[in-house]
Parts: sequence; structure tokens; C-alpha cells
Amino acid sequence: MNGKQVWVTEEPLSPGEIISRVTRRDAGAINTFIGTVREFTKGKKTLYLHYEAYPAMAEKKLQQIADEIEKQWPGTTTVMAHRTGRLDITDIAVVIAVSTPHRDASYAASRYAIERIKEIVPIWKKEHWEDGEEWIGNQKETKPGVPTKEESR
Amino acid sequence: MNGKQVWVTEEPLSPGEIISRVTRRDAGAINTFIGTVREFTKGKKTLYLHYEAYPAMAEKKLQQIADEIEKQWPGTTTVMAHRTGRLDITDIAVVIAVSTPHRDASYAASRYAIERIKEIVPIWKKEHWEDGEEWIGNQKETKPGVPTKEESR
Amino acid sequence: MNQLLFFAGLKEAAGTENVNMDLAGLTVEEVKKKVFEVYPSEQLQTSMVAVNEEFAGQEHKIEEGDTIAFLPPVSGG
Amino acid sequence: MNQLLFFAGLKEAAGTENVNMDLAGLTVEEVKKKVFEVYPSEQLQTSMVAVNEEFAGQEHKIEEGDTIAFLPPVSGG
Repeated sequence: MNGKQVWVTEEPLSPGEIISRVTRRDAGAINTFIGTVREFTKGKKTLYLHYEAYPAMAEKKLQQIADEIEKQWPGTTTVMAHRTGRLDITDIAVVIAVSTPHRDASYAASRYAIERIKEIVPIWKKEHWEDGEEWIGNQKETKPGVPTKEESR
Repeated sequence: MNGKQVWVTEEPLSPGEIISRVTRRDAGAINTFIGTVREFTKGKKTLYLHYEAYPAMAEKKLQQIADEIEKQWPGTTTVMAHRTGRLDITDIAVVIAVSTPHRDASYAASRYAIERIKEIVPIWKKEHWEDGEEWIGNQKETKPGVPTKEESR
Repeated sequence: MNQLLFFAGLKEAAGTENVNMDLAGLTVEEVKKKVFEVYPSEQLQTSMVAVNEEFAGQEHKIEEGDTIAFLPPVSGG
Repeated sequence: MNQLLFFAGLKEAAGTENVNMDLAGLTVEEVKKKVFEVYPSEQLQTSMVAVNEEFAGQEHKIEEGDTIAFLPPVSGG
């Protein structure tokens, strides 16, 4: 595929391939988080999703998160990919893989990555149901317009 | 491969294949933990490892952990596999994959699984260095001979 | 000249994904007001603003050539 | 008759991975002592005992045909 550490793509994501990118001799633990399209949310049946990104900025922000992780948990390797376009039920929307010397950091860094993605990466999800569609926003219930933990310039 | 939920094998483990087993329509999150063979531990260079299991009991205990998880986090699907025999640096020793409706439970259940494996599953690791070899035990630093959290019959 | 980008619900509300306006010298806050006059969408109020692919605060000053993106609350992952 | 199983370091210390002994009626604690007389390995003291693939406490009574496994502290994962 490519040698990138983070990317946004319309192509299906391969967890196995992403895991192999973080595998290395000085790591003993790899944690992976995969977000998939769930059929029912709060009792409502989703038919499919559509993800839209601001691709250049999304990749910048993913890279920022990877850098934050490697600063906060030294010795961590992070690879993250987000898919855009139409995604059907069970399709993979996001894959985060982190490798660390020991397991504690692998869980912490992986969790940090997904929370930060939901906070600062410009990607949006539109849910399509039988009776309509809607852009989903503010999943983290952060105050609109205020980039949490993000330094405003 | 097979339709099992847990297994012990001498064959290489495929994270991608194991992840596909927990993928399902009512899950939105998949967390995976992979334990790999690290080259250096406390400054000492490992050449390779040898894992030995009490296979029948190990699979029983893995199944018990999967059952504990599905009781503690309803709606979770767990698949776990542990490799035995000789493993070289970067080889995968264990793969845990859990799928849950939401991400919180995926992290908690995955973490629970690896901690329990290190507590109650009869599998042993022998480290091989340039100048010797040693069976590793009691990684969790539990009191020897006392099965933690395990009900004695 | 500055390029303005709209995404997701905001793009649908504005009926366009990008438009050119001359906004150099204005602050982000002033830009928001000005754009709201042309595209009076409630979502503009709750959106973050990115200048040249970086989040920008209300006081940030726009320069000639800057790309200004209006980002509704994100929902990736 | 009962089958005894040794694993990992204990297997190496005992020089065998399984042996048959008649232990029915004894408790796990008594079995440990008896086996220690034959295989005086320190590791036996720090091992857990499983009877028929389930962890067994010190008071657990062995029955005819039970398989008894001596398990050094585990180190999988």
C-alpha cells in the first residue's frame, strides 16, 4: 500500500496490514482499536453511513495525535487510518494500532488516540435510515466551537 | 481455519482472521490485544522463546475467561488464541479480540482478558538468551500457589 | 482573495462546498459574521474555524491567500 | 490409579512429564507431600494443583482415576 503513518482513504481498511506496520523488535504489546458500522443506535436501524473528511487537515490532525502519543508514551509506534465515503454495516471506519514495549501503554495510547480523533479530526458521519438521514456531530458532547485541549492560534 | 472461540496452537496466529471472527452487525467497536516477542527485557537480549501449555486445561481456562467477559460486559463477543512452541522476535504469542456495541467496554474487556490470561491460563514461557535459558513465572507477582480470584474446588 | 470551505451539514446548508471572498485583515469572529450574512445557517455559529488547516481562535487575523474552513462538530471514528 | 502431570520447569526438575501413582483418598495437600518425597523440587511448593483440568484447593480429595497436574506459576500472554 503506502508507507504512511496516518491516512484518510475511500478504500477498505485492512487491520492485519496496519498491525504489521507497528510490529517491531522492541515492542511486546500491540493494541488495536477498530470502529465498525453498527446496525442499531438507540433502537434506530442504520442502513449505511457516509463519512466525509477535510482530507488534508484530517491527515495533519491524525499526525498531530500520533506525535502527541509518541511524546506522552515514549517508545510507542502509532499507525492510524480512517475511511471515508459510503460504509455499510460491519464495514471498518477507523483503525488505530499502537505498539509499545509493555501492555499498559498500549491500552492507554490506543484509548487516547480514539478519543482525540473524535475531538479534533475533521471527519463527519452522516447516518442513513429508512426514514431519513442526518449528519452526526458533537459525539463527545464538547462545547460547540471550542476545540477541546486544542491550542487556538 | 476452525470455528472455535478460543484455542491453543503451534501455528502462527493471524490477527486479521481473528478480528473477522468478532465482527458483527451489533458491534461498533473492536479492541484487539496482541502480545509479541520483544527482543530486550530489562536490558537482556532474548534470542527466542519457547511456550509450553497444558493444552486441554488452557483452552478450558480461556473459555472461562470468555464466559466471564460475556457475563460482565453483556453483548461482547470474545475470541482468543495463544500460540505455543518456539517463537522468534516479533512473533505473535497471543491475540485477544473483543467486539462490543460501544468502545468503553471493548477496552475494558480486552484488558480484563489479558490480565486473566496471565493469572489463570496454564501456559509457560521459557526465555532463551545467548548465555542461558530460564522458565519465566509469576509475571503477575501473585502469591505462588494461590489461584487469584479463582474459586478453588 | 480567500477560499472558504464548507463541510458536512454546513456544505448542504450553504449549497456550496467552496466560495471565494476577500477577507484579509478581518478576525475569525468578523469573518463568521460576514459569512453568516451570506449563508445564514445556524450551524455556522456552532462550527469551528480552521485557517490553512489549523484551528484558529476568534481573534486570529486572516491574511491574503488564507484558506478558511468552517467545520461543524466532528463525528469521525 | 492416578496420572500425575508436570509442566515447564517442574517437568525438567522431575525429569518426566507424567507418572502414575495411586493417590485416591488423599487431599491435595497430602498429595503434594507424597510427590515431594519422590520429586523433591522446590518448585513443587510454589505450584498450583489442578485436578481434572480445574484448579483444586489444599483440602480437595483425590478420587480414583483423577488426573493431577502440577502447575508452576503461569507466564503466558
